[in-house]
Amino acid sequence: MTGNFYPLLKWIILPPLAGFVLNGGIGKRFLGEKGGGWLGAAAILLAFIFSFLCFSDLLNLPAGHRLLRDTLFNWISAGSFSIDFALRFDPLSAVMALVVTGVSFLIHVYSIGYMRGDKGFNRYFSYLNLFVFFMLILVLADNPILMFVGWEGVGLCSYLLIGFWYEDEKNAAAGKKAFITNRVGDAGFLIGLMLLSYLLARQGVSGLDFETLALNINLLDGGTVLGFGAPTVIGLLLFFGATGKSAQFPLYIWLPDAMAGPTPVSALIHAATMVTAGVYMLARMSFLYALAPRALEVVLVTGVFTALLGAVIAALQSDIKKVLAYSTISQIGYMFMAAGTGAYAAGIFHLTTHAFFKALLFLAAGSVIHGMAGEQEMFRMGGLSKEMRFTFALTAVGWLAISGIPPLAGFYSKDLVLEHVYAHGVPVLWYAGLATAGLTAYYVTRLLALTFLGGKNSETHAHESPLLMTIPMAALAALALTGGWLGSKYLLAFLDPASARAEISPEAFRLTMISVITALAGVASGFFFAIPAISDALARRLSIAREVVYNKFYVDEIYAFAVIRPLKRLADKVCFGFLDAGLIDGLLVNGAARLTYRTGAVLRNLQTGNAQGYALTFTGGLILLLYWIM
Amino acid sequence: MNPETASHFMRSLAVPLTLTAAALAALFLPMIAGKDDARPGLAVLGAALALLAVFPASGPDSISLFSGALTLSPFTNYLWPFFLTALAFTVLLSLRARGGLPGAGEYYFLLALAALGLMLLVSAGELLTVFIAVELLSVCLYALAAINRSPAGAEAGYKYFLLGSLGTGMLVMGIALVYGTLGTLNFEAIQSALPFSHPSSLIPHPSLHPLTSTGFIFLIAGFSFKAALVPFHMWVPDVYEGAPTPVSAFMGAAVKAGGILILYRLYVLTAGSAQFREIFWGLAVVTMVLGNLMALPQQNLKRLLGYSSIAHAGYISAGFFGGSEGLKAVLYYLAVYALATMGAFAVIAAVEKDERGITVKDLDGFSGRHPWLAGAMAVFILSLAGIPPLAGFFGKFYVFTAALKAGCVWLVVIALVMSAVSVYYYLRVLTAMYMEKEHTALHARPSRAMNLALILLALAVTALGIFSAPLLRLAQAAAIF
Amino acid sequence: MPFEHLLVLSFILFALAAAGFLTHKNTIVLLMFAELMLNAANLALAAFAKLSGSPEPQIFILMIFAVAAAEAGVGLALIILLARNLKTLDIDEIRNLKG
Amino acid sequence: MQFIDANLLTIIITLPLAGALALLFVPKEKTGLIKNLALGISAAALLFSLRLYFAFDAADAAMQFAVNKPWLPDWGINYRLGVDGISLLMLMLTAFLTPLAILASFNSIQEHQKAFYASLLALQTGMMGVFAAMDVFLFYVFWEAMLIPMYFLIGVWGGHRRVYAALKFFIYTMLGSVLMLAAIIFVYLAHKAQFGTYSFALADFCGTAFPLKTQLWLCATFALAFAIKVPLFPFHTWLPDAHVEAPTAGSVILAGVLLKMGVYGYLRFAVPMFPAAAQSFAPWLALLGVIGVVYGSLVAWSQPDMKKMVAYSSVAHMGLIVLGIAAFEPAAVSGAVLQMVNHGLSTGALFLIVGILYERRHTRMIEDYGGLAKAMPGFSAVFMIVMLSSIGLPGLNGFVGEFLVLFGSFRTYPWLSAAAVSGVILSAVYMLGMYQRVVFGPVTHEENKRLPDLNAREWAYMLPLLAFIILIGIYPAPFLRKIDAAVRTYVTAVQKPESALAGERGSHKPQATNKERR
Repeated sequence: MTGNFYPLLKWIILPPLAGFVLNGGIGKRFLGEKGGGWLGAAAILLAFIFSFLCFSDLLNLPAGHRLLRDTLFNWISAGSFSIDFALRFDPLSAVMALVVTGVSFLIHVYSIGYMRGDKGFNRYFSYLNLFVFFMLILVLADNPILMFVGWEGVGLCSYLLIGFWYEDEKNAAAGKKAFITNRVGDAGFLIGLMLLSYLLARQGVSGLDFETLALNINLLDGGTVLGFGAPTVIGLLLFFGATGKSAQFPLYIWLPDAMAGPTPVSALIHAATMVTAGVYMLARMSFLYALAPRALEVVLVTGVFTALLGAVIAALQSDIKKVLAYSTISQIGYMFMAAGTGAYAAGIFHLTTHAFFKALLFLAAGSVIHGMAGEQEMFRMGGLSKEMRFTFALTAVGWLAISGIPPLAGFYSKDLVLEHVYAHGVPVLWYAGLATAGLTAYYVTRLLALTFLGGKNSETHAHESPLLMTIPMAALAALALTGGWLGSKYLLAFLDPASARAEISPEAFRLTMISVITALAGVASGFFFAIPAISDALARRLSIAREVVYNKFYVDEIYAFAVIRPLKRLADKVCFGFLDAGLIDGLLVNGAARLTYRTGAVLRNLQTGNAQGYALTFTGGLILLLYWIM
Repeated sequence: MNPETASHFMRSLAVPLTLTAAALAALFLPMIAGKDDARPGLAVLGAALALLAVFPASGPDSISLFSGALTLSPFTNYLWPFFLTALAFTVLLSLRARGGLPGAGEYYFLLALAALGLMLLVSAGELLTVFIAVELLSVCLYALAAINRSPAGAEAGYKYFLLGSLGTGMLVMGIALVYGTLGTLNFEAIQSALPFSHPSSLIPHPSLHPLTSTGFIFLIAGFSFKAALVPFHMWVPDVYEGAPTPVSAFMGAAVKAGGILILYRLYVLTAGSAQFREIFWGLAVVTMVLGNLMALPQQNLKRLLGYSSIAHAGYISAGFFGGSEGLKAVLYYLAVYALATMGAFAVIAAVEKDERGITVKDLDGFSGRHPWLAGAMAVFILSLAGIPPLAGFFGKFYVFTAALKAGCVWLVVIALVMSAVSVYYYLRVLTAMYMEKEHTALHARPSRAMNLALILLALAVTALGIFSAPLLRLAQAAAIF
Repeated sequence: MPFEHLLVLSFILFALAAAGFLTHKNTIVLLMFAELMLNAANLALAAFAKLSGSPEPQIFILMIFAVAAAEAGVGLALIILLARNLKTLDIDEIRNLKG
Repeated sequence: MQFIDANLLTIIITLPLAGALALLFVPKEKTGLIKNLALGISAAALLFSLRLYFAFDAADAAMQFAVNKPWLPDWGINYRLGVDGISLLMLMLTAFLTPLAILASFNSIQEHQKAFYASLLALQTGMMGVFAAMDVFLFYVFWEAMLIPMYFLIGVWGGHRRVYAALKFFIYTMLGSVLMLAAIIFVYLAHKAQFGTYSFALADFCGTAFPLKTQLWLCATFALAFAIKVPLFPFHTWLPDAHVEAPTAGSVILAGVLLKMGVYGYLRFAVPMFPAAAQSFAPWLALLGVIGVVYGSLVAWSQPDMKKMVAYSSVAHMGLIVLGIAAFEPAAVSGAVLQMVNHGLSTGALFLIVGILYERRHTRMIEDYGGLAKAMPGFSAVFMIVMLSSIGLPGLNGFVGEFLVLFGSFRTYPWLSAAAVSGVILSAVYMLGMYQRVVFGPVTHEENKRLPDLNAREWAYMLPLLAFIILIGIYPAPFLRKIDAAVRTYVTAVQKPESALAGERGSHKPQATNKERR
């Protein structure tokens, strides 16, 4: 076991847990709103500070050996399994931990303002802290099993927070949908792990921590499952789990509904942190994917496809949060693209910048909704730039960042990803990525235009949000401005020293130009189509296409029709109705009992009461016996 | 005869003589001094006396009296007290709340004589004595069944008599044929006269003279009638229902035992022949299957117990195949079965309005009004159903183990499955008592004697299972003949 | 008259008695048929007595006679009781206890 | 203390029965006294069991606290007791659940209280006996005797179709066990034939050798008896009826302990006695188990009645456990045993929860509820945790068991275990669906608006359950350590007949590995 024992790690995850317990247990009664909110935020800040300390200690280590470990206790040990509750802190975890705690802290602060006066205030903060706790377990876990704890834990919190306003049936339903969809992915993830541990165990490797796995993964090379390479199969199964968690095709359907939750939640869980867990997992398991190029192909294609799909749908949504939701799906597609080309660093880099600007955009949207007293329909907004100057300014930063306008964050990371895709050498994919970039610029511009520019479309007098909300947004904006440049300068090198800013393709400059132009084109068209007359005309033209896209290609309906309803039918009609109640219980069990009873009832009639009949049977029996003897 | 044998002689006959004396006393004393409550006391006294008198007589040695007409052996040492206990309990049952039965004098007289008949039956050393003992028993029972002079009683008595006389006919014919072909009626003599009983002739299927086997078939039929094996069982439910409940109890507990044991004697005689073993096998199976099946839909509790007694006859005869282990098990089984069935009838006797007894439905909600009676009933019923830790389970276990040891796997499997089936009708009684709402209030004011009987029986049924070692040891000692 | 004939005769008698027992309806007649069965058996015993020449069977026969008499006595008493209670001697009408 | 430790098992077994008898002599008007006496007795039993737990030496694989006194010596029947890790956990589970069940009945049981608590305590004696008996005859006696109190619990204090359910439960179980009795006697006689001595000692039974064909027959009868008790698909249909009709306490004990007896039977009797036969049956058991997982979950999904749904979810959970024990892989078996405990806790808790609702609204139909989170926040929180434990959320007890079973059995039956993972999804589908319809959403029924939240008594019996649900989820190590030795003995006992396949990584069925290589 390499890596130095480092007891400080556990202190990263403990404060959020404490926050959860306090807020959840005694919050409502003793802490009240003020105390609860600040306690929650403080817990996260503490976690951030600790991760920063660990980070700085990590930096002091030589580039090759940057790894800290902390084993709390032996969690599960039976047979040949021995799973420790152990944390690891290497560059990858460090970045994730910092991003998670940092962004979470800002969003906690923001939430104090946003959730003011909500009767579930303490419940909200306890859930939020619990989420951070699980998220940190996810990114710090030293073995996939413990990682799975965080993996499902964040899913739980997202379930709880989506359905936070449970009185409304559809919020609760959305939460359920999210959880179950995730579970579908998790099932794949589990089977992948089972297969992995099984195959390694057959080679005599029983340890499951990442170190051991990485060291022995080569044993799987050449091994096949159902004719495919073992690593490929495992990689695909794990990736299937990732598609659930990170809302990629085909399991992305839950994320749009997830917007039912409070907006800060959407910003934190469904934009900045949880949904990117899949990317983190791929990066974490990179040693496996190194052996499974075909799996990576699938990852890449899925990423591209999802990115494009998400962007297309986003381009036609009218609910401000839905737009951002699909944009998230599409942006995560970019991260998977990067992973698919093997450029995990680039993926994480985009993850980081995305965390900044998407969180910013969500918070801005939240501030707008807050200002518009809960209004989310963009066509009923407009002209808010005057009433909400500050929010507008900050949104603008996010807008430029995501559109990929240099020198903001989005530009650096997205450009890098696209370069890798280009270098991968399948032009189609690169074009698709580019198109996505253009679309991105388009829909986010459209969002900005519809919301803040033009004339007012509603009577509600919007008001600027309180400082508690705007200051965190400002902080994020600052990161969105500078994050890209800093990242490309330090982050990449920190993540994998090897390919530190190595020249990816000779024509890097040309590519950059192209993507920038695309972005600008997108922006322009965004403004253009935002002019009502034109948009209406267009809408009339391709109304059908618009319908289809607006309803997300009816994927939900298809699932319902093709999967859920048949399954439910199977359960109700076949399994319960026919098999259980009918065949097994009705016919076999009770049937046998009834038959026995009936037989008795029939035989009983022999007992006519007529003594002579009895005598007859008597004699008959005697004759029978005589016959037997003769 | 030398004095030593003479003392043997006296001691051995002490029991039956005391019993006869008690019986006669029960009959005549009331006529002499019209003191009603004296009679039963006398009967019980006689029974108790006999019970005490038997112990000195007991010993490992077996005595042959009247040139082999009677054989007193450990076997009888076990069974005489058994029948006397049954008699004693029957008397206690007869003393229920409403003062003695009409014509009580001859009632106790007949009961005592029936018991005497049974004692002679199991101690008989040759077939004619068996015949006479059976007749003594039967004639008393015909009368006892009808002793209430009620329609139901009369019908029961008549049916019993009619079929009984048919059985007698068979019996006599059987005796005639056996005697005619073997030239003797003495069991040992018969045993040695039969070809396969010679150790010299170890032919796989030694054949009997057809007339001999015919004779044995007639005998088997005749005794199967007493033991209530299907298809010679059909009198049982009707008679059990129609006869006064204490009499039914006596039939179920004691008379059945007599029939079973004499059948066992025949089994031992003929066991050398595969065909006869098959016959006994078949009788056992048919009996346990049909008995249980027909019990399922019964409503009248006395009928139900009648069918259950048939089924149990089937279980018991499974023990025949187990050699002396089997006999030991059978003897144990007979005892615990007698206790349980006696108890069940006792509860009925305590609550019934007329000798037709009660239906299962009448017991609805019984536990609410009479928790202790219901509890006792539950114990008896569960013991009959063979649920551990009650005695009935141990009885079944011992018998089936013996049978399985003799290799009768299927017989045992069938028996076990049927006993699972039987649970249904036994539990119906519990269900009624504990799980239904009361609608016909049964008023029971059991007499002191009745309560005593119930307590003793319930305790015995509970204890004799878990602590079955002593009773088993007695059975062990008796299991030689 | 050889003993086989006697034996056969007794069998025939027994069979006839049984047949009558199973067919006639009058309770008293049934009783008589039952007695007839016993006597058929006695006849068989007599036959065997002829065969073996030993006195034993005759003693059996006497005893059986005695027992039969006692049985018949009780039987008749029961029939009278029945006639009083059910006002019938027809076996088919005596069937209140059944099932 | 000396005396107590010597007779610890006897005390634990007999104490409840003695208490039950004592109860019978308390005048039935004194309900308060009856309740407290019952609770006190079960609590005392729990204390003694704790003594047992801590005195138990996990390192020692042999039977501990063994007792061996002659009972019916002529028949080789002895009063043999003893515990290994598996029995220990089962005893603890029983001792732990009974007081909770009693506490939960204080309000819901209003008639024949004396008889009720007496039956519960008698039942406890039966269960304890089953788990401690090391003499097959003794085991059978407890196994059967236990039916009586359970029959009364369902039949007297149950719902509308209680009589039907009680009879069905009794006869169905009986039918299975009488055949087992035949097999037991058969083995007993075979042992006599081989060794010349009569003995019902479990060890002697395991020492008796049979030709494979005979073994298959004997093992089949045992397997059937236990399959009915588990219950394994398709022998499960008595369970929903029994559960739905039984009173809350009855359901808790039934799901919490009685079902475990089936699995325990496999672990203790069927498999060690007939290892070779067990080897050839194992794949079929595993298959039935997995069918149970999928089928049970699907059927649970279509239940409108909460209790029935939980009942079917039990079928699914038990199926997974059977998969675990049929894998003959140390991890899987440990997982299965731990999962037995987990299922006892979480399903027991679920039945208690349904009971809590039933006490307030006298309905178990899901659609009669909705929006309870508003009126009963505490209850909703508890319900949430229990539900999550039941669907195996990592961090709670359910996951540890499921993880070990799935990962362990994957090494023996890759395909079956993979199929069993679908249970992970389906359980979420029905459980979350039920929870959402009951707790979330708007309040649809007026009467639900002012339902009181958990009272002190209800907290008192829910909190211990929650504590263990979380403790086992986070730190299962001590429990796993207790059973480790026993599990290894079990696995090695099976692998002896084909030691070629028995590696320290558990036995790989050749066909299974071939599947992998294809």
